[in-house]
Amino acid sequence: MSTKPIIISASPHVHSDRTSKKLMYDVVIALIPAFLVSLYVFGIGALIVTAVAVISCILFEYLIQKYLLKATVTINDGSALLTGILLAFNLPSNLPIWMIIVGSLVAIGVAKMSFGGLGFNIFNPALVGRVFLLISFPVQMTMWPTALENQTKIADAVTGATPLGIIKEGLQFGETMTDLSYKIPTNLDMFLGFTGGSLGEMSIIALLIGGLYLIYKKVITWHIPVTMLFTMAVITGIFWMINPEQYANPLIHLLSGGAILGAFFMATDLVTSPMTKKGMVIFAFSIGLITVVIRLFGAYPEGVSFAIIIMNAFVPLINKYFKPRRFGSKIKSKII
Amino acid sequence: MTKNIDQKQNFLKGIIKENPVFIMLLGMCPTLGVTSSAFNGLGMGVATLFVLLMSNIVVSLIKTQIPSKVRIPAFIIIIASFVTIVEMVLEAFIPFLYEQLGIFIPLIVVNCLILGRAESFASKNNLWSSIVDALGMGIGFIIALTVLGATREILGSGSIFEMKFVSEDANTFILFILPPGAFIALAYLSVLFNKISIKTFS
Amino acid sequence: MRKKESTFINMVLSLMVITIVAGFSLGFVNDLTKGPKAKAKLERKISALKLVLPEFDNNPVAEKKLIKSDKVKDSIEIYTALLNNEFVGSAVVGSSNKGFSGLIKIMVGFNPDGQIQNIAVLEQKETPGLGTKMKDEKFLKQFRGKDPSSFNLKVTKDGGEVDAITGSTITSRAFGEATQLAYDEFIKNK
Amino acid sequence: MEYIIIIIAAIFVNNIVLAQFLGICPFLGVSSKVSTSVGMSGAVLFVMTIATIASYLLHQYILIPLGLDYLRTITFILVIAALVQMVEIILKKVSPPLYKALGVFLPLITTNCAVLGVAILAIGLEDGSLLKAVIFAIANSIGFALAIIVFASIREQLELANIPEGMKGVPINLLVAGLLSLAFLGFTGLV
Amino acid sequence: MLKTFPKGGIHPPENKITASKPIKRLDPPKVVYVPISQHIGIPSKIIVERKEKVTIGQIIAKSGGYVSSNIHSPVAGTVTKLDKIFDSSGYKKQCIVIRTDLKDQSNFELIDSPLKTDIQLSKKDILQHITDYGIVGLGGATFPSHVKLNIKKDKHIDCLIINGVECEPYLTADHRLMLEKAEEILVGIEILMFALHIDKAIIGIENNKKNAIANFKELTKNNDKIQVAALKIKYPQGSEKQLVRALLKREVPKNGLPLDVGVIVHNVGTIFAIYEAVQYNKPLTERVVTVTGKTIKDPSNFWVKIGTPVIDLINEVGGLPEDTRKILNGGPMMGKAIKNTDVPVAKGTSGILVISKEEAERKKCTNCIRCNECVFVCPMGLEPYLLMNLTEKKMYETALNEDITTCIECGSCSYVCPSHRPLLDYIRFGKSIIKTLEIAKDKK
Amino acid sequence: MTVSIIYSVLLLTSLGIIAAIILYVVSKKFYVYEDPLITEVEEILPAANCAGCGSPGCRSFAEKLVSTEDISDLFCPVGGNDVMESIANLLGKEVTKKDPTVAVLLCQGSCDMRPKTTQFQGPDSCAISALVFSGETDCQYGCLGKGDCVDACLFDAMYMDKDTGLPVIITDKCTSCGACVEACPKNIIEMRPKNKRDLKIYVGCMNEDKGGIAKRACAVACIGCSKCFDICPKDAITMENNLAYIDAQLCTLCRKCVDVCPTHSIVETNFPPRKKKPISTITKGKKIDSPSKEKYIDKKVKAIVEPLKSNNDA
Ligand SMILES: Cc1cc2nc3c(=O)[nH]c(=O)nc-3n(C[C@H](O)[C@H](O)[C@H](O)COP(=O)(O)O)c2cc1C
Ligand SMILES: Cc1cc2nc3c(=O)[nH]c(=O)nc-3n(C[C@H](O)[C@H](O)[C@H](O)COP(=O)(O)O)c2cc1C
Ligand SMILES: Cc1cc2nc3c(=O)[nH]c(=O)nc-3n(C[C@H](O)[C@H](O)[C@H](O)COP(=O)(O)O)c2cc1C
Ligand SMILES: Cc1cc2nc3c(=O)[nH]c(=O)nc-3n(C[C@H](O)[C@H](O)[C@H](O)CO)c2cc1C
Ligand code: SF4
Ligand code: SF4
Ligand code: SF4
Ligand code: SF4
Ligand code: FES
Repeated sequence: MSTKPIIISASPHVHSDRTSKKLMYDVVIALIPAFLVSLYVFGIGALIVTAVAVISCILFEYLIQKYLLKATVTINDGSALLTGILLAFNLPSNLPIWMIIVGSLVAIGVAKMSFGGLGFNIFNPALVGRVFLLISFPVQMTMWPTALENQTKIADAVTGATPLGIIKEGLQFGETMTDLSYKIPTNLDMFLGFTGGSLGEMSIIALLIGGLYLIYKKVITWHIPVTMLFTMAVITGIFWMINPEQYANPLIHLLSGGAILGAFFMATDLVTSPMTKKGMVIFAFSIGLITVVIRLFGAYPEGVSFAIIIMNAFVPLINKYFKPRRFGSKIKSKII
Repeated sequence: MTKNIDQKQNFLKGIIKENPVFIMLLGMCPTLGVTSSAFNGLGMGVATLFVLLMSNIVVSLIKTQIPSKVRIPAFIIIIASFVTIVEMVLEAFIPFLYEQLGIFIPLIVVNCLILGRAESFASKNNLWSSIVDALGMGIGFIIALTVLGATREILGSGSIFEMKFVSEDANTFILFILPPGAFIALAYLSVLFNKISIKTFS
Repeated sequence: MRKKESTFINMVLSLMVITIVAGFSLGFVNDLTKGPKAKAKLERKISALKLVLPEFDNNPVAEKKLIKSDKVKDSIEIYTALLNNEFVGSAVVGSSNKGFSGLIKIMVGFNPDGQIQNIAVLEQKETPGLGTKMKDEKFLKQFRGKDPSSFNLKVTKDGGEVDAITGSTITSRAFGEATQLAYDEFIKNK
Repeated sequence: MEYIIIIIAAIFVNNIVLAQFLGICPFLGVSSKVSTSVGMSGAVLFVMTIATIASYLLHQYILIPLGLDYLRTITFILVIAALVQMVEIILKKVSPPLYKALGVFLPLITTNCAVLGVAILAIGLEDGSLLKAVIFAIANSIGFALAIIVFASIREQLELANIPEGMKGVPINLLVAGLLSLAFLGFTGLV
Repeated sequence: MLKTFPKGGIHPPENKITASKPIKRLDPPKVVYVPISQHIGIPSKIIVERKEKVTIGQIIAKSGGYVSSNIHSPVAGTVTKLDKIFDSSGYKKQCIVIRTDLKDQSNFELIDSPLKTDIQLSKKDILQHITDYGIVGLGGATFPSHVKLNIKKDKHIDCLIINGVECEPYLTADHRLMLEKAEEILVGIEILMFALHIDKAIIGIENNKKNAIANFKELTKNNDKIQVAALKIKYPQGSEKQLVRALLKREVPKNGLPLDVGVIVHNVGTIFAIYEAVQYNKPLTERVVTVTGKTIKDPSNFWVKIGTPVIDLINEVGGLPEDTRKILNGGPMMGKAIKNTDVPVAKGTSGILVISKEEAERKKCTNCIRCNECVFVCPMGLEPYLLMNLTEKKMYETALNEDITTCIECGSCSYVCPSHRPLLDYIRFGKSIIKTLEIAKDKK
Repeated sequence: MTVSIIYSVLLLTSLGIIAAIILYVVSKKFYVYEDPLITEVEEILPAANCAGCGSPGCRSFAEKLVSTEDISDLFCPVGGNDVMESIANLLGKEVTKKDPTVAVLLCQGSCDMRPKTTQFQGPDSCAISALVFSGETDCQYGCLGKGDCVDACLFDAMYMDKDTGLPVIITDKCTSCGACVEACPKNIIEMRPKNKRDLKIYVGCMNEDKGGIAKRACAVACIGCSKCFDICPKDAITMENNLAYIDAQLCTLCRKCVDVCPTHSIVETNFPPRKKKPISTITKGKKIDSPSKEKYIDKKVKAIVEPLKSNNDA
């Protein structure tokens, strides 16, 4: 026998080789295509914003764990990295650096570490950071360098609104969808990512590739993204059919405003989404619904971020009332 | 039955150990509702202090004359009278503050702080102690509101007592003058308050 | 020191005494403050008018005109200002609910020839620090002395002449719209 | 339509707790369990509705005709205090189980500024009818219920979390309320 | 479509390295340590004394109550001590220590008897034999079989399920038994069907034992009372509640028994033991044990005398490897880590598994990331992460309401948790606390 | 006096009277009696809500105290005799005086006395590891060293000594609430009388194994040799299951047994050091005389002195 004493522990004595760290890094991998596209479209700005967000998120996590909480430092579990990336993906690529740092502080310090760190937060840290910035600095947060014309040079980026922003403003002042359709990028451009917007939200194709990779790796299930996008498509579809001049068509809604990024990467955040499939469907349905309500009737042209953090708040309630069916309980209901 | 009370202790407790806002969580609505600027916080604090002081005085004076069963309604009437007086005086003489504080002036009536002090302190203690208690609590409340208001104003508008110290176009954390900012600022202020009070008084 | 027993008589009596005293004092304070209160209220109205109108010596509030309009829910208020019984301008309340957070209500003062004397913001719910910049001198000053018949009240983005507040095009547009409305009513009811 | 706007505004846009800061004490105080917060919401719904009706009538038919509207605050609070007491008694007698569920919360409601606040706001509504006031009160109490129940469920979950020492208790609750209120800002401009 | 239970389950690497190794018979050990509590329930009462000579199959400890069982001497020899020895529970338990008489021929007789198909005993006698010869469930729970088979009048049983699933990785004892003793097992089934007046039996076998399935199918071709069902390879297919659900679509109610849905479940080993007890009056003194592990030289299946110290078995397969860090009594999912190699084989020991190096180490536990894996794999529809947290925060009442007591301790949750949380450790602890609390309540 | 004042007086008065009438009716019709004594008793109690008294909290203990006739069986361990006396005075009832007790640890199996033969991996909890096995050493009766008792103590009266792997009880802080006794899955914490100057003599071992086995597992185990039993002049010692137990009620603290114990499993606390016999003579005549043993004895003495010292500072 070896010199080390024999180990006693309770069963089970084997373990699958999945670890939470691997899950996180899988998401990072899935985000690479979208990052590459934004690098192509926005140039070095995308790199700067992402790097600043990532570094400051990790640094804040380190400082807080080490000096405020005096706990073990777990910055290499990948979650702060991911929060940084996703925060960056929700910011315009020309945001002043100090604002990015403030956003990271809010994301990590307020939304995550105040609750005890990984796994205990109620709200999606990256989105809290983003919403905080959006509300505090609406001007900078809603001015996007427009795509294409200024690849690779950030110095004098032309700013413009996102397709949804153009539509919202236009409709409010009496323009019709037909007028507006000339002002917004074509569906194909939006699909490929040649449009204005936050740096990680524009390239639908790249995000879809990443999303499918996550589903393939079983990091996420299809329930949340599919339900959410389907709900959005149906509701915007109904309005569009009622009055195509007043309401944008569902495709525009799905292709713009971070719907895909939200559906695959933010609403699916394990920590802040429900624990059962049934719960996930309800969660995602509500996100879809609230997103559409905000986009069509609210003040903000873009509703995904808010919809997700609103529903984050409801997750404990959903978990409380949508439990997995207990084996052997009398009432037989189908399990989703 | 009135115990001998160390008045200094009695006064200080309202500011530190039993701070109505940070420790006891009394009167949270005005605390959060009106503190979008330091001046509003101060105004609300003073108005509350006045009502608190006056009602503590009256309650402490007439405490033996009130049967316990109608204690609460009697106190409420007393408090409500002073609140109404404050309301009318503000409306007449400081109209802009009256407008700023809005619905939170009549709501001083239901500020748990005031009824709570009347109930648990003034109705049991003599006049002088009650006055000191009211002053301590009221000043604790004023400090809390002003600090909260100042914090929010500094962060949210880049000014303090309406004095702007950043340029007109500078970016400030607008969030802090909006409702969520009130909660968040108070959350971290109370962490700070606890830390400081533990450090200095233990 | 004994507490009073909770007998019926005691309870009613003590409450009665308290309410009587309260009633008296409140009524008294009310009487005291009635005058100042009303004055303060009027003061607020007048001060807005003073801001937007040239000097006047009548009481425009008493000569308020209410005009029904299908453009807004309430009726439009017009206050006429006279100096030495001579028409020196009128203040028109215009509104638009296309503001970022809904209703924006402003009071626009016009010279007899239709030039904008000044504008005061009466009611608004815009984002503090952003939409609220419409109250700032920087924004308001571009309207003074302009005649809407020649000055296009639309923002530059829409081909007009108003420089929008940074990041608050929506507010600026609504502001322009409200001003336009006030002007239209002013012309109609001159 | 007008009523729907009132309802949506009261529940989401101007949520009584998260945006208007009324009724914070019970919101923070009796929200440690979902079940108690449901009880509290029930009690608030009940009292807020009757209190609004009573104070509306009092205002409309006594204070205004007599020119006594400066007595608004004092009379309303008296009416509310008396009502709460009465409700308590009636419940005790009529439905002991309901009393058991709501009873403990009733005294708390007297010092809940949401009730008085809504009563005062209700008489200030534009061309308000009694019906409008009642709908306003109900919508606000639903808004209260929504906020407090969601908040309580979050607190239940946080009970199992390892909140840092300094954040435990008041600060974390305020922070959650703040983030909740931040989330609800998304509804801005719906009405 | 293979049958399976609807929700949850995992598929750990099977590692059935001994699947093709025929069962070998071991020489009797020099000393056997026979524990007196090898079954669930009351420990048996010792009826032999020190220095007493005992023969093979002699009762040495008598059933100590209703839920208890007789224990027979596995060897002929002399009782040397009545001592306390560490058993697989990790505690020292009373044992009867017998030195094998190396001269006594009966110790070396080949005990394999020819197949005997005709059932001569009456129903009552069959049950009496099962009681007398100390048969307990060999599927793991070691519940005394006579208690299980003593069905109250008001219960109606219509199906016997034979559990040949063996879903634990590594273990192949049941698999080999089914291959080598198929006919005996079928007779055993007939015996039980006869004794219980049932005319339906299903043998459930996981689909990774295709040869056993084929073998049984062949043998039961003409027997329409006994069905053979292949089951999807999924752990814990062998757990009786899941098995009943998979085979019959009947769901055993919460905190209920298969009995409540008219089913009796028995392990193939138990059936074989019943066969031998009824047909040959043979007490349960030996069983099949798989001795295995990745580092073991010659992993094998053995017929082992109850009471044999584990070290004897390990020596038989090439000795204890250098880097051994953990020795398990049972499989990797449900087995117990034993304290030393003197622990004796008991009636419930289906395998000895030797684990080495890092594989034995538990990984560091990190925060729960609420990934819902554990919820997803729990075959009982529980929320393991929640149960663990509730137990950790001592909220037992709530845990009880969340059905903590229905956990079958399959360990699927701990297996999948990407944060390596000791879910089952806490759940088990919570269950034990709730049990003591309830006992305390009952007393009041 | 204006009309407005009259109206206001009238309105308020009538409202007030209506309120008074309603409240009067309430107070008459729905009168619920609650003994004011309960609150008074509750105020005397220490409000630790530790449940050491057997009631779920101080308030319910107060209710129990007020409602039961004979309160001599009820005792608040945290408050102690003083509190019980003042409550009895208030209620006019009798209390029995209880000797103050304190928790002691019946195990001395520190790391160097009791070698570890296995290693436990799992949650850091005695109760959980006790579900899996009897402990990392070969003694299945001794302390598991994961500190459940320390966690259970509400009064910071315990800490884990890292060197010995055993919990230490700070006697001056111990309120004898019994929480640790309850928490220990091995039942090796006992409540013993505190006596004057906290003098105690007890057998610090729970091992019921036969001498040889016990000795092999742990150098300071009670081997059941009965020497102490034989020497005790007061018959305070009983032998059962190879284990000696000293009845504190009968023990006169004469210390005779301490010297005769061959394995030093009898613990004496706070006695003045014996002048005649230095430590080395105690170990004389014993087979094992390893340096680690010496070290251990030093440590033991320190461990007992230290808490008292630290307490004086506080
Ligand atoms: C939190 C927030 C508050 C805003 N508040 C206002 C506002 O009060 N007024 C306004 O016109 N726009 C406001 N906006 C900006 C509009 O959404 C829109 O981006 C802007 O009016 C058009 O951009 P531009 O003015 O730069 O052309 C706000 C945006 C955010 C995110
Ligand atoms: C306290 C207790 C009572 C039981 N009673 C019966 C019984 O009356 N009839 C029966 O068929 N099985 C009975 N069982 C055995 C169970 O059906 C089952 O075989 C045993 O719990 C082991 O199952 P497992 O290995 O799936 O855990 C009982 C088990 C326990 C623990
Ligand atoms: C998770 C789990 C897995 C099990 N796996 C098996 C198995 O593979 N084979 C088996 O015979 N019994 C298994 N059992 C035990 C059965 O539930 C049941 O106790 C047994 O089949 C009853 O038969 P017996 O009384 O003959 O032992 C398992 C139990 C549990 C809880
Ligand atoms: C599928 C998946 C999605 C994630 N999405 C987010 C996210 O939107 N925002 C974020 O801050 N962290 C995200 N994370 C990282 C991590 O869960 C997050 O930092 C925790 O919420 C922090 O407790 C995600 C992780 C995974 C595995
Ligand atoms: S061990 Fe219990 S909780 Fe975990 S998966 Fe199995 S049945 Fe579910
Ligand atoms: S599997 Fe582990 S990390 Fe995932 S929810 Fe369960 S306990 Fe948490
Ligand atoms: S040491 Fe034990 S008895 Fe003493 S106070 Fe602590 S827990 Fe209570
Ligand atoms: S005394 Fe008991 S509870 Fe304390 S550490 Fe030892 S075994 Fe654990
Ligand atoms: S101050 Fe508003 S409820 Fe207490």
